[in-house]
Amino acid sequence: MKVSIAGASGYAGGELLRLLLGHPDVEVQQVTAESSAGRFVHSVHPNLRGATGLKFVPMDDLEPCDLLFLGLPHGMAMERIDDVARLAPRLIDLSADFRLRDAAAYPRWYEHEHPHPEWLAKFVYGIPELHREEIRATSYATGAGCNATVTILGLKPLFERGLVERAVIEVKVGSSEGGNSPSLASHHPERSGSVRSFAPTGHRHQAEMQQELAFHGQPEIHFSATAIELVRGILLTAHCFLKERVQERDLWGIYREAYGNEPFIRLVRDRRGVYRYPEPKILAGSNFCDIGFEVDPDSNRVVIIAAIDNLMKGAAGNAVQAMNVMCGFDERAGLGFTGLHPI
Amino acid sequence: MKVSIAGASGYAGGELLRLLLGHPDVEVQQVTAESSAGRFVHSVHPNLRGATGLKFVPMDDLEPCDLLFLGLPHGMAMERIDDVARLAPRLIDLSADFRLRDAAAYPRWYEHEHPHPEWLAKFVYGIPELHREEIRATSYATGAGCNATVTILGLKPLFERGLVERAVIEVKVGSSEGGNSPSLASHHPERSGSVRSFAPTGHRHQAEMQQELAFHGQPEIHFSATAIELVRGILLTAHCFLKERVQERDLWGIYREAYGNEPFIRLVRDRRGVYRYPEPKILAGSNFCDIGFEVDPDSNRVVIIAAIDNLMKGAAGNAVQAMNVMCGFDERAGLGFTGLHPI
Amino acid sequence: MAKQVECPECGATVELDDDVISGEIVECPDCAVELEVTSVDPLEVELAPEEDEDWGE
Repeated sequence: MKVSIAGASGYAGGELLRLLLGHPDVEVQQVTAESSAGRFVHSVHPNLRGATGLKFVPMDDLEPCDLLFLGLPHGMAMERIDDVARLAPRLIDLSADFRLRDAAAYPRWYEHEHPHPEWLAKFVYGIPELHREEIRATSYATGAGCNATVTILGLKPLFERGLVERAVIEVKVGSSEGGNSPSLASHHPERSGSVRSFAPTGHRHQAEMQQELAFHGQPEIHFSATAIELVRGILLTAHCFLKERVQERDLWGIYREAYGNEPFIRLVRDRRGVYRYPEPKILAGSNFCDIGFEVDPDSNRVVIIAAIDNLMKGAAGNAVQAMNVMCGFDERAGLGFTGLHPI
Repeated sequence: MKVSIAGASGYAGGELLRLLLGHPDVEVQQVTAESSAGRFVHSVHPNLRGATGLKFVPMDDLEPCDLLFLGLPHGMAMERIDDVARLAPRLIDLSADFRLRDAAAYPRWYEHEHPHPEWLAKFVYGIPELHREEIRATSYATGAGCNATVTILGLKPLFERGLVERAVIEVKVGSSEGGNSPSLASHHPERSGSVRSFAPTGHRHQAEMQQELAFHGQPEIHFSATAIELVRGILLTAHCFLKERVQERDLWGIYREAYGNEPFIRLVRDRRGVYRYPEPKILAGSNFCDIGFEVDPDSNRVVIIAAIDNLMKGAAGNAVQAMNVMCGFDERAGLGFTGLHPI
Repeated sequence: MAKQVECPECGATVELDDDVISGEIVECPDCAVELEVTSVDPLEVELAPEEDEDWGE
């Protein structure tokens, strides 16, 4: 199967290219980037030196292919969806342009109207653990926000069973979430070793969380994000206040039932050893979402802890997983890397 | 004034020695350490090379002095308080041995009975911003837990005014909190770059928070701690659900009124620039506690953000500040360092 | 006495030069918001339009 990537010079685009080059069932036809058009891909993605002779081409040189990944800056796919859709029968979009079912949410969270709301219904929210059957049946899937992915996966089993009164959620995130365009804030002497409360309230990924956790009406979730000394990785710490107290055994049962057969979700709650709860650093480059939990003996609080690599399960890895489901490949194809330790 | 430190080979003890060597009103007489007895202090505290010729002496060689700092392992000061108290008219203890007013709390949080509960009432909880007058009047002050310090200082103005229904609190902490004894968990290849949920619930510092924030009955606080890639520093992110909604101007008023004249508390809530909220890394070595806040427009949540250096305002710096108050020195004496940037 | 006005954002007292003119932009010492002097007599300020810096992740 021939695939191309529109917008492959970003971190997520580069990660996607790395995965696709190693995927048994696909061949990468073209990768586009405007500013680096004509250059070898390894000029931007040094880890791919020798892996391919591909060069970036401008968007306008894109030829038809079997499946087109969209890694364009926010707002661009929205604008050009009709011409882009003529290039391939199947599209997987990594941007936020088609994530929200409700067009009215875009002005609120992304500050502009959605130019093609009719397309919103065609795109399936492309996290297989949430919508596997719908992805199998669709030709259009959208990736999710990385913070939203780890939050939704971590909390879905509890919200689905209507157990949660409210959740107070914090994610600790790495610098690669901000993309590869530099600013004073991302300048190494300022960013190194910082613990930066960049979104104490009101992060735009909340819109997806509200959408995907609304099993029993609007979920009451309070969200915060703090950037720490990390390049890849997100750690979710979600304080869930349950309607009734549970024991840890109950949580094991709930999460096994929800995710026991999932290829990319691991339950991590060890009583001994150094890695007792999910740890993002050992997931770097892998497609895993590790989930753990602890019951607060003194209250109705349960702390859900989850970790992903924001560029993998939070972006490129999930896109490949969605492709595998959509095209009938083995869901694990191209996603076998288990992460490194020590790292 | 002659001071000595019993237990000066730990990180907090070393930091205390650094401050006392630079303090205009005191002279360091002796510093004790059992394992390093007879060695120069800079063998353990390399930053003090050339600052002093002092060598560690065993505890038994301690001679009387005007004020004795106790930096002993938990449980030791408790045991030997009567002999230790004969060495100096004034004591400042950095350990947890005399922090809790209620002796019954010790079995619960520190797993053993308190051998000398009668001393608990003599020790004042030695954070000047909380108990300045009592410290001025006492001869015995105890330092606070570092996580408790940043939490209590960050939240006191709200709890004092009875504004808070409940608070969900997380601290991101550095590795120096764990002290200088190595383990597999603190072994660099395992600890570097980790985001470790080492205490999702039930951290022992909660006992002090309950004690010091109980202005209107038992405060409802839920606490979690996550260790991140950092050596010194704590960032508090406290989600406070208020009984009634407030505006940011109100918070400014409340915190100015509470801390406007404090020499070591700075309010940090900038609308522009890179450092808009408290940032622990720029506080390393300084005695500041920076506090900021953000009002969640969508709920009754207010996020309080605060930062300290766990070895300074969270331990040694606060001990020197308490000494200054207790002995009538300028409260800022020996604590003028403003921290570094960039770092 | 230097001219003073209250910051509309955080309530801090903002000191202004004696020769401050209408339209001048001053920064609040406490919350760093930019204030535009909209009138000199009586002295009034308003929040200046905030341009959105690229800041967080």
